[in-house]
Amino acid sequence: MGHSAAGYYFKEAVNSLVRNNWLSLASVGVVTVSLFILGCFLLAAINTSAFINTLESMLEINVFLESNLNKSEINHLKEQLKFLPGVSEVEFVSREKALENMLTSLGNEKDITENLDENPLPDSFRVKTKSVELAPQVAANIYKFNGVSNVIYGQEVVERLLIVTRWIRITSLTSVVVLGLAAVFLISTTIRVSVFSRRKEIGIMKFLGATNWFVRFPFLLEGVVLGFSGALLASIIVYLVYTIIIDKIAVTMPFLPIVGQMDKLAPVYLGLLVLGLLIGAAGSSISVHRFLKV
Amino acid sequence: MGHSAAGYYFKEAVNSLVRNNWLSLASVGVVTVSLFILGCFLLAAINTSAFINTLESMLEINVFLESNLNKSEINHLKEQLKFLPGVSEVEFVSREKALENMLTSLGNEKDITENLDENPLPDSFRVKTKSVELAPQVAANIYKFNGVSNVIYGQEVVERLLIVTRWIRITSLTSVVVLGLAAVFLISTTIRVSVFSRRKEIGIMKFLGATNWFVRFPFLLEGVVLGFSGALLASIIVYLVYTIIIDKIAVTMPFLPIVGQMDKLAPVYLGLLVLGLLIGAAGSSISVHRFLKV
Amino acid sequence: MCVVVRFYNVTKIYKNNSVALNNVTLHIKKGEFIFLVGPSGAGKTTLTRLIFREDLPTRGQIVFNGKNVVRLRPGEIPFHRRKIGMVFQDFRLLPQRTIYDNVAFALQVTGASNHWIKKLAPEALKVVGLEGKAKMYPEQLSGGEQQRACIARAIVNNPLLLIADEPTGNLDPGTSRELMKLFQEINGRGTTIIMATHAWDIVDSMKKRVVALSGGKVVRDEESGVYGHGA
Amino acid sequence: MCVVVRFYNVTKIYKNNSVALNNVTLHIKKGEFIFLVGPSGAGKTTLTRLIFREDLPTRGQIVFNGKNVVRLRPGEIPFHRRKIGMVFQDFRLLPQRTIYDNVAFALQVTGASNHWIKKLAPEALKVVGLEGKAKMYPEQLSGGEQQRACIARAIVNNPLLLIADEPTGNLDPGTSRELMKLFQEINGRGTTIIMATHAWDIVDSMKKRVVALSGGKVVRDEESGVYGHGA
Ligand SMILES: Nc1ncnc2c1ncn2[C@@H]1O[C@H](COP(=O)(O)OP(=O)(O)OP(=O)(O)O)[C@@H](O)[C@H]1O
Ligand SMILES: Nc1ncnc2c1ncn2[C@@H]1O[C@H](COP(=O)(O)OP(=O)(O)OP(=O)(O)O)[C@@H](O)[C@H]1O
Ligand SMILES: [Mg+2]
Ligand SMILES: [Mg+2]
Repeated sequence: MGHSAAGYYFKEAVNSLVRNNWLSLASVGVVTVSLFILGCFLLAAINTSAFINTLESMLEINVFLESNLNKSEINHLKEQLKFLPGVSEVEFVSREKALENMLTSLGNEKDITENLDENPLPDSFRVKTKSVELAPQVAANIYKFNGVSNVIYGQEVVERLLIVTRWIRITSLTSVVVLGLAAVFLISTTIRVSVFSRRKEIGIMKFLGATNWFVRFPFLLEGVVLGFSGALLASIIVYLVYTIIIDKIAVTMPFLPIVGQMDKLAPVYLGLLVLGLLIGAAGSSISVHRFLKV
Repeated sequence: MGHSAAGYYFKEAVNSLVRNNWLSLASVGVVTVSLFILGCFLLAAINTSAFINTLESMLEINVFLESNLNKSEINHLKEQLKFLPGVSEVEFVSREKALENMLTSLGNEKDITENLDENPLPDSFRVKTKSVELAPQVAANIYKFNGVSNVIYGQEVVERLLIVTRWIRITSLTSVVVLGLAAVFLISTTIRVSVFSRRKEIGIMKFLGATNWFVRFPFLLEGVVLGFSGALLASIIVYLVYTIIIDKIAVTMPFLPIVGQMDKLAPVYLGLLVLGLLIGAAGSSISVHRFLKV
Repeated sequence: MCVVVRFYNVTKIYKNNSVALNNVTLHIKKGEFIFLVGPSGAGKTTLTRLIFREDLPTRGQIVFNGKNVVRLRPGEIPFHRRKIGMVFQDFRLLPQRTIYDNVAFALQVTGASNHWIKKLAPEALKVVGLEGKAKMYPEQLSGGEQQRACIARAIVNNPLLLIADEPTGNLDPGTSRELMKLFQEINGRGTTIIMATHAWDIVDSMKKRVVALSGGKVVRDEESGVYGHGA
Repeated sequence: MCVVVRFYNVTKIYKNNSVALNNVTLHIKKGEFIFLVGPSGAGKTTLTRLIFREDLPTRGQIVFNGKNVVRLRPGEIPFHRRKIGMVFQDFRLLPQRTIYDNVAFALQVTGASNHWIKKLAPEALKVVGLEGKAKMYPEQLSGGEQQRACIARAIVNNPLLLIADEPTGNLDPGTSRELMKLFQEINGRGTTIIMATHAWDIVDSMKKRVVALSGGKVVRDEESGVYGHGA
């Protein structure tokens, strides 16, 4: 395409945006709204995933030891546990410490130890696994070790947690996909309707001897501009809303794990921009296609 | 309006839907997609709310008693607790039962009682409050009673839970409102663009001496039909998806509280239908308005 | 009441400052048949648009059938227009309706009964010779056929005033002659007719009142006049 | 190559079974000036639409400038159309562009340079007397002015064949006469011209080849013919 043609395409696209300002605004609005919702959902999904990871990482296996072990036997056991596949962390909890913890949890203001002649609790290890799915297998392996009297890992809780988190993951992934498709549908429909309302114009161009590409290109550019503007707006709004929310959460719920690093969020914003641009381009050039056959 | 006019309006609306089948389909599609997302979100919000209620109802205050109380003193205390404002449930847990529970939680396969000469645990009450917000006040009140050695209600957990649930409620309400507005915007934009593409037709009608109402009414009916069809489709899809999901959840996660009663869900479906109908009617008749001034 | 249309010092200046009508004063009596002639861009269509209240004059007053057109309230405009049958230069047929429906629609908007519509619409189509094309859509008609459909629509509800803008522009001489016979017949029944035209042969042969516009001014107004070839 | 357009037994039947052209065979030589006459609905516009490849014939072959129009690949159609200047009966101006842009657009699609466009477009507008209205939009023009804009667009890129469908339908006799002078001039420079018209006075005075259609058939084809009032 020559210099004059490139200039023509660009001028056409801009003129058309200005001429059809109402339609253009409507299209940009639809892109913005659709991608804003999609963006919010993506961020929610990312944070849910992070939250689930934290939840899962908090899960631990309690390994109670027989009462007749000596220090070196205990240390040996600790080494064994550490090298067990799937284990990420091993912490020793002495029976004294265990009693202290229990008393704390019962309220340490009055001294229950008064009634206590002897510490009834055993020594134990707290073992964390690399992922929550590994807990049952790891627990079973640990149970076979000598010196281990009992292994508790809240089987029921883990199972429930596994099911719930899998559901949450599936649901949020499905939602993102459904919302993504909805955004594509909404945006391309608006652009198609807007092209539809200019079908006569396209016909006249063809009668003047314009090639399909000559007709299509300004529409394509226009779609790109519309899609990109909408996506940019959506990204900015999502960014602002998210910043406000994580600031608030950091104050009121410091215990929640919020994804704030830009390297994890950049793909979201980039994705929105690329999606808007692609749908805009594809939506308009495909729509034009219908009316080119004259 | 006479018989002939009513017939005309209806025939016009139907004819126009058929004539502009592509636009009609697009509009119905947009209504369906928008309201489907809104519907899913409403149901999610309702279930989240139910889940939070369940979570909160699980929270209890542990009231530990001094070891020197006799039966009648304990019963008296129980009565006192029951009549305390905000308390919904009081359960007595004897020290023997408490020990049993503890041993169970430590794993009852090996007998720790072997090492245990005396039960170190006190008698206690488990108190539930009518709402989680009342827990701190109730706990403080109980602490003043005679015979109470300690009161524990997981202050930190309650506070966090309160903050988190308030956030979840705010977020889901905001989301529903934002999605509702987005649906209104998307639907009315599509209908406006579709009316826009028929602005010439409206002009010609006015030139033939049609009153504004005569022009507007078929468009209004058309909008109602479009909005209602889309909303109906959305409701049906939401209903089917929801039924499938709660069936699955009932199997895999029977512990989750799922809202399945029709009396709580009917307002959602009804709301979607009314919303679709209203936006359709308003969207099209407002859009027509712009082009009536000829 | 003898005068149907009065123009008092009417001036129309469009937004871009082009003066389409310049201080036009004109009286049209009931039952008259008037040819509006003048070169392209003289203001003929503008004059008809002002009577029809498609647009408002920049200055001056227009009275139609005893009512001031300039001061019509929005709600009165439709009823004003129903008294005028209009043949538009650019036809303005509804593209998504058949020819029959286009003609019937002009009756529907007035609230005519279905019975009445089923009687009058086919009659009007027959008068312009389109009875065979009733079920076709405007884009399926030739230029002349569209023009005739537009004429059928304008006469179907027996208007007080018939305004025809270039009604023979797409018609062959034979059809034109028949159309003029039809117009004379309608005129004979008391309908006032204003016809903007470039067909000098028709104007010359009919010997009716001729109002000649040029540059937005009335330059000639004669009873049984001629087109005037110099113009 | 002497013949620009050939029709071999061309029949066009529209979807609703109306026969617009019935077994038409016709040869048009380079440099000819042909009047296409016949009553409304005779098939004149249809014939031009087939040459322009706006539609395909139901049967028969059409050859333009040595190429079979019926067998053009989709990609060849634009280049075919660029060789033909078309004055449409319904104008088909782009409503959202000024008159100047409408004319310039016909050059832009051919990839003409800006320099060339700035030279040719104003010239074409001047030829039809619209230099003063270049910046106006189609809806701001009178019917005759729109028609002239359409003519300017058709002649601006100096086509091999100029097809004008009813080009004087909205023009006053004076402007018509000037337009015909212009057409003769263009014809004199070697451009073949096909003009569908109802203007019997023009046809009769020009003494060019006349092809008369009726009911889709060629009923008369004479060198220096007349309109033929009986038709
Ligand atoms: N909407 C408009 N905006 C601006 N100028 C206009 C508009 N409509 C008409 N004009 C201008 O007003 C003048 C008169 O136009 P009008 O259509 O009344 O002419 P006319 O006598 O009907 O001509 P024709 O015989 O060509 O139809 C013309 O110069 C035209 O360019
Ligand atoms: N798209 C179409 N679909 C169906 N029928 C059509 C279509 N276009 C034209 N016709 C019919 O074909 C016949 C010829 O039409 P055409 O437009 O060629 O006539 P014409 O000679 O140009 O008439 P005019 O002088 O009125 O413009 C007419 O009877 C018309 O109704
Ligand atoms: Mg005019
Ligand atoms: Mg024709």
